[in-house]
Amino acid sequence: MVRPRTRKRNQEAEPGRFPCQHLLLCFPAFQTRKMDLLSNKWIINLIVCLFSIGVGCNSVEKKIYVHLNYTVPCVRLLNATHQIGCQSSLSGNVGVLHVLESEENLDWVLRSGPNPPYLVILEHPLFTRSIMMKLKSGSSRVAGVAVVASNTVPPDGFSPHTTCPNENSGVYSENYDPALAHCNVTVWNPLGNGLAYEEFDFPIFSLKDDNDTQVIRQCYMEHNRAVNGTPQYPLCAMQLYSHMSAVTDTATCMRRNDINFSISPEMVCDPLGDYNVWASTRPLNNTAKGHKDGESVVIAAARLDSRSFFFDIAPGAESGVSGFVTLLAAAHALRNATQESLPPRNIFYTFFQGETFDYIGSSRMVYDMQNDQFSVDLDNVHSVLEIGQVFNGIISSLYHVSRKNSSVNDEVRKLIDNLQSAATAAGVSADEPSFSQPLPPSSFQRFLRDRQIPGVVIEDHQSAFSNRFYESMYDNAEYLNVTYPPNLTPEEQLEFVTDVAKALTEVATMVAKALYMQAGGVESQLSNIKADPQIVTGMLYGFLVRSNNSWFQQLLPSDLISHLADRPTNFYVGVAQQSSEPTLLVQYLLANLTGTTPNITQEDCQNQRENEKDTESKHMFTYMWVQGAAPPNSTKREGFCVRSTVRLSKALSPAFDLKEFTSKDYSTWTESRWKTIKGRIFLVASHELEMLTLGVGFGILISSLLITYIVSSKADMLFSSGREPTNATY
Amino acid sequence: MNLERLPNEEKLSLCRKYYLGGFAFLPFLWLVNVVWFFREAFVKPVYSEQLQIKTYVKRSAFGLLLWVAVLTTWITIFQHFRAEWGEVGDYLSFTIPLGIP
Amino acid sequence: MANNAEDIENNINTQETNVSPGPTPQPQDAGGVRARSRGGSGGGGGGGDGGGGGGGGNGSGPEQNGQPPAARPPRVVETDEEEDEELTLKYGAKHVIMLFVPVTLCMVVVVATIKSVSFYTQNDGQRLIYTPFPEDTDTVAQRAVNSILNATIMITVIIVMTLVLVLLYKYRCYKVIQGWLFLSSLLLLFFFSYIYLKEVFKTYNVAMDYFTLAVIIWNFGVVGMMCIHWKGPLRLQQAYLIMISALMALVFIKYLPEWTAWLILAVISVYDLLAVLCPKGPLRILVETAQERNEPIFPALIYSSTMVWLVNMADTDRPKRNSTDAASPQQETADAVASPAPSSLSQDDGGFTPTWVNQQQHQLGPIQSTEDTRREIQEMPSARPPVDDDDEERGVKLGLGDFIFYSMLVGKASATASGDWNTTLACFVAILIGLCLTLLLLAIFKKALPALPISIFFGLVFYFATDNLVQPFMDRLALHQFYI
Amino acid sequence: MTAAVFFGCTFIAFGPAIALFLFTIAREPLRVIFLIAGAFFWLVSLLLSSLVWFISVQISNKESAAQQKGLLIFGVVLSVLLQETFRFAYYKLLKKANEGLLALSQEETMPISIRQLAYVSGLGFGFMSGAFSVVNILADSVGPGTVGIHGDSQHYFLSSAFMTMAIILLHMFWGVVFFDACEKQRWWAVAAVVISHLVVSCLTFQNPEYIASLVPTYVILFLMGIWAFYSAGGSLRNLKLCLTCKDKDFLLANHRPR
Repeated sequence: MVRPRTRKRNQEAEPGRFPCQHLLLCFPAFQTRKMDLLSNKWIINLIVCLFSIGVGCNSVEKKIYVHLNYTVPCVRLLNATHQIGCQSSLSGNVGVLHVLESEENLDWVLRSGPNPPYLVILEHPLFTRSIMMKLKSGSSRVAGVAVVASNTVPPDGFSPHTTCPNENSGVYSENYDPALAHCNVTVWNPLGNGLAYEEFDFPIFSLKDDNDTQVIRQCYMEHNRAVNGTPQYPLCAMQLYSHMSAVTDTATCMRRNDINFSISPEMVCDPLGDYNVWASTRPLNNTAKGHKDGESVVIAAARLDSRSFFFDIAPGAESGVSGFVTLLAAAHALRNATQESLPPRNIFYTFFQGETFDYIGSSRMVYDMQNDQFSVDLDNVHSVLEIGQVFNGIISSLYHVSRKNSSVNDEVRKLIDNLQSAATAAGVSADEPSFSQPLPPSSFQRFLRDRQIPGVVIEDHQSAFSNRFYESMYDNAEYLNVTYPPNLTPEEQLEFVTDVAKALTEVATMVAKALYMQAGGVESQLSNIKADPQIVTGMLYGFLVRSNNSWFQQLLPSDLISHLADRPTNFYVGVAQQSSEPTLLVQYLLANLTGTTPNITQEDCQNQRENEKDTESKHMFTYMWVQGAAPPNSTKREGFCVRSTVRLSKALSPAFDLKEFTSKDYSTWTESRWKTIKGRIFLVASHELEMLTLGVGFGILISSLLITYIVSSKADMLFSSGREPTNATY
Repeated sequence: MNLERLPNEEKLSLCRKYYLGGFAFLPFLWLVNVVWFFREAFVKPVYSEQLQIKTYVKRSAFGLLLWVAVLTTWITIFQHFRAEWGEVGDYLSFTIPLGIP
Repeated sequence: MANNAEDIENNINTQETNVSPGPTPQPQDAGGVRARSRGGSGGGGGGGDGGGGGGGGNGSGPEQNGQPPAARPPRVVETDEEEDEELTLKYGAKHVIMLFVPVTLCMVVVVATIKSVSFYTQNDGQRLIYTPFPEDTDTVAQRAVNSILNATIMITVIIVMTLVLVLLYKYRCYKVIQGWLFLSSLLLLFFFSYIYLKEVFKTYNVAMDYFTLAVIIWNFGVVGMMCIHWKGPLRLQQAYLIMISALMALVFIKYLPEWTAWLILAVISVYDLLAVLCPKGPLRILVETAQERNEPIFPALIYSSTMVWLVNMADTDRPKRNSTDAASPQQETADAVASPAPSSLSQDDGGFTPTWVNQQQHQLGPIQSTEDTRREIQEMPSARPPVDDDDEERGVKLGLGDFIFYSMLVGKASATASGDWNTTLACFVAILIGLCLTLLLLAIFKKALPALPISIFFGLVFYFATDNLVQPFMDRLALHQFYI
Repeated sequence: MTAAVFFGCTFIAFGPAIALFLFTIAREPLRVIFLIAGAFFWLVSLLLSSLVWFISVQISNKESAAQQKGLLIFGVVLSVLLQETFRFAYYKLLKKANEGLLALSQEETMPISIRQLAYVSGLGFGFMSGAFSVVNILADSVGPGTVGIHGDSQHYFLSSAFMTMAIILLHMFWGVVFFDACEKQRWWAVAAVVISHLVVSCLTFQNPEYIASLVPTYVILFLMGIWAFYSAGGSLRNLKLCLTCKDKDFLLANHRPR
């Protein structure tokens, strides 16, 4: 069952909006992903919840609380040694709101403020390492942080990732070459402040800048502004729930997953992971694993995933999308050429998932190749061409210089030549790095860890990333300026070719040509290898603006349409159980762009066969029945069958198969589970008022006890005429 | 059942049974014994079996105190060191709290 | 049960026969007393007297120690109806309260658990095997059908098991019955309390180690078994019975789907009504066999405001009693039949018990529950001056089945009624009133009436009415702060 | 922290009622039963009134807020009238029951007198209405929040607690006066009770101006208290009497085991 996690996740977060206590009761049904696997049960739970939502909840509660609709938490992730991310206490963190205007203003929160703990509202420019670290250090007075996200990107860059991404899982380890380890030569992500790898013991939420935040600001203005020094009660406060189940590190949480044997076992964390998407120009028998004689593949790789500080905001426009969109376009450009004259070598497109978290996807594929669990093995790999962040027109191809054997270097040389000729043909400037430096963070490194394979990584930066928002929430369409002239309908936007699209098309063309040459294709074909800007811009629109568009709808089977959304795709890899939205989209896009449409009935298509007695081709091809477009004059879509070589392969770190939860060479990232994610704002009364209430209550109780006792003890003489008194009877 | 309608030797045997039963790791039984037979042992006017009942009650009380001491110490130790014990701590745990080490 | 009147009469007969030989040696007379008091209890309050008698029968009888029993004989003889009624109304009230308290306690425990421990309200897809049809359907009609099917299955199981029990009894397989009775109370005390503890600890997110847990469960369980099946302080025993029924009710609340639960409540009370009033009610057959066989049956689990003495009836002093009184059998039958209620009910969460065999046995549960409801609270008008209120003699007994179903209703109400306390409150009051009415009718008709129907009927009516009509009204009032 | 508010409000609202229950009701089974019966009767009346209200809401149009509020006011008035009707019905029933008791019992005095019944049933009504009007509010008062984010007064909890206390005591007094009036066939007194009940309910229409609603309510409470005191057979003389010779009475009272 394939379901985008992000959508599910939203629904998980959703019940949080509904105030009623009893609604909370149906959360666990949502949050336990074990159940989500049994999809129908999951949906049923949803229905049950909706039922109870229908009941509504009491109005006093509505008088007190305002529930925040759009809350994106920062969740806890764990690896072999650490835990990162945020968590609230089990019953939520309550703090008096304080909207931080400037960094100096922190003093109020950390020292002078009279009524801690505070829940700090940050405008996004203030969401910097220094401030967050100060808050972290003073966390006894900080109940939580809410960051008001906005679409205007900060001028001087922001990257919550580390300065040296994946520094310990690449090829450049200490024993490979101390000089190259830990980005000693080139700091790839100088802007990285490592915020996303810190651990905070208070919740941090991201609020979309909408009427919710307006309510918050207004509440703050009305109640919490300090009039002559101290603000007057009642104060406006906020409560954030994001209690995480897992703790300490992956080894611990995986152990705890295993050892609770009860009627309702409670998982605490799940390994990160997803599925790699791959296809090949010449079909590979997928059931026969291991080495294939005479097979020689040129791997064209790109990475799918990205992340940001917050849970399901990961636009990854430049860091992810630009690369794989280019590769998709190249694959499409190569379709006709390869159909007309198939080059001697096989071109093998792969899209790796989970690369952000220590190369989950690529390491798994290499692992499978080593253990003959994959259609080809490493001996079949001729060379690798990886597309990294390509977005600025200028292309720099960084290649791997092997210390040991020169044959590899010759191969690399050839590859470079191919590239450059292709670049000149495509009218792109492709130049080598001016000085010798290690490879940037790239899936290719995982191949190199195993053996010396000639390979080139295409990037748009010479040394450090030109991406100023690497793995941040600002790495989005606006930053790529995938922007459209106003007054365009979605359809027109889908068609409109942006400059970025043009640039990427050129790169795609170059990549396609290079691949074709690398695969030993005939020169004559090169001229008619051209990437289609229409497709590129369509994909950019689909991934960065709105995946729920007419084109994508045509490319998907009808039962998966529900996964398309009217927002930018979220490229966070998610947990291993089911493949996420981007995987799904890329899978079907690749199939449609590289595959053919044979004339097969729907039934045969869905049974993975050409015709009734065909049992072989399902080993070579995948058949997908997509719903296609509706002819202009009718509303009924005309579905068709797509035959392609697209396959999914597991992108789950081998560490979890080997049960080496403290592994040094494989990714050990896990994501904690949680019960409820929600936030609400309300007023808190002054301590004095509460104590007053209590005092009055006690007074009344005691006095009434006394009076009643006295009166009742003297009842019969007090009410002499009648034997029975009113408020004291005997 | 109430002791009022019980012959004294009944009481004695019952008290004795409770006392002996307490040795099967049943401090609660001792507690019951103490509370139940307290009046019999110390308040009631003297009768023949009362002396033994008294001793049983006293011993039960002693055992109970012993158990309480042992349990409290153990629980404090466990709560304090569970996290440090790591794997052992987890395997000793009947419920492992979420979100805290 | 339907033959309490006869009970009373033949008690009186026995009494007369006992006393008629004027100057009789003390022991015999005491025996007479015992017979008499037990006979009285046969009418209903019996547990206590059974206790007393048991106390006597057990080892050396009470006559040795100069305790009250010997003092009573003469008055007991002139028991007659109208005096009964008056006393019923006067001291009945007292016993009504004696029932209100435990019932309230049980409900409080259940409601508190429901409100705090989410485990018992969250739907994690598990169901009893007796309710195989899921209620998570998308159409309401389908849901209704499923719940009806579930309820019918449950009830048929109940009826079938009634017959099984009757047969078991007819063919004198006491050992079997006693055996599973014991086993089931064992499981209830150990396993359910284990689950309960686990969920409580989870809810409050505290760490607990197996050693402490083992000590706690072991102590709780063993002492419970001792108090219920052997000798223990009355209060403790009552506490245990309340806890047991609370646990049982909680299990039902968790594992019965909502509509099914309501339906089952309704149907069971109807079934209860029928089984009491129609001459061929299964329990009635049981009682009659017991009567003509003139012997007691297996021990029981019944809440009693006075003492219940169980094992002894079963084994040691059975021979002694057979001769004397005809009443004690019924009384014990009643208990006996009542007994399986919680125990077997306990098995009912088929989710846990793996083997079918067990379940087959255990399913006896629901029946018994109804059975015992049939033989429910009757306070014995034994004619002793009001001044001395020694409740040992005139005990009020309520089958745990009633506890369970009452608390189940209130618990379900608090679990499903949109987090609204008014509904819980309304159900609570309604049930108590139902109990009162039952007692009133009992006092008037002098004829056993089921405890469930009236209470459950009120409870259901007030649940739905309050949840759908009153709650919105009160909600609006609270919004505008209007008071009525 | 806000548990303070919860307990405070609970004690304010139910403190007197609890005290009365403990000292005068709890020890006497019959009274407890009649108390619960009274609560039940109040419940039934509420059920009927809310049924009518519900139907009227269904047939009205949900949009117009004014109409809804009007309906609510109508519902309040209706339920007040119904409550009093049921009080009367309960009175009739108790009369019958008491006669029955009288007939049954050999003794010439019935086990519980009509005045006690008046007091007990009044308290029963009070308990139930108080609980129903405040229990959900109390549940929400546990916090962490307090009312006011939409601009309501932050004394919501406190005021509702005090209002509830007034209502409970008033119900008690009304019960006494009402039954006494029925006994003596003084229908104007009955009318007075009904009217005062109506007045109190209508006073709450001007919440959240709490001063305007609470102060008159407590005045009425005070007056009703005095009236109930007299109609229950109290008098200034008795009051003086027991204020002067306190100690002896205490001895008396304490010696007399009840």
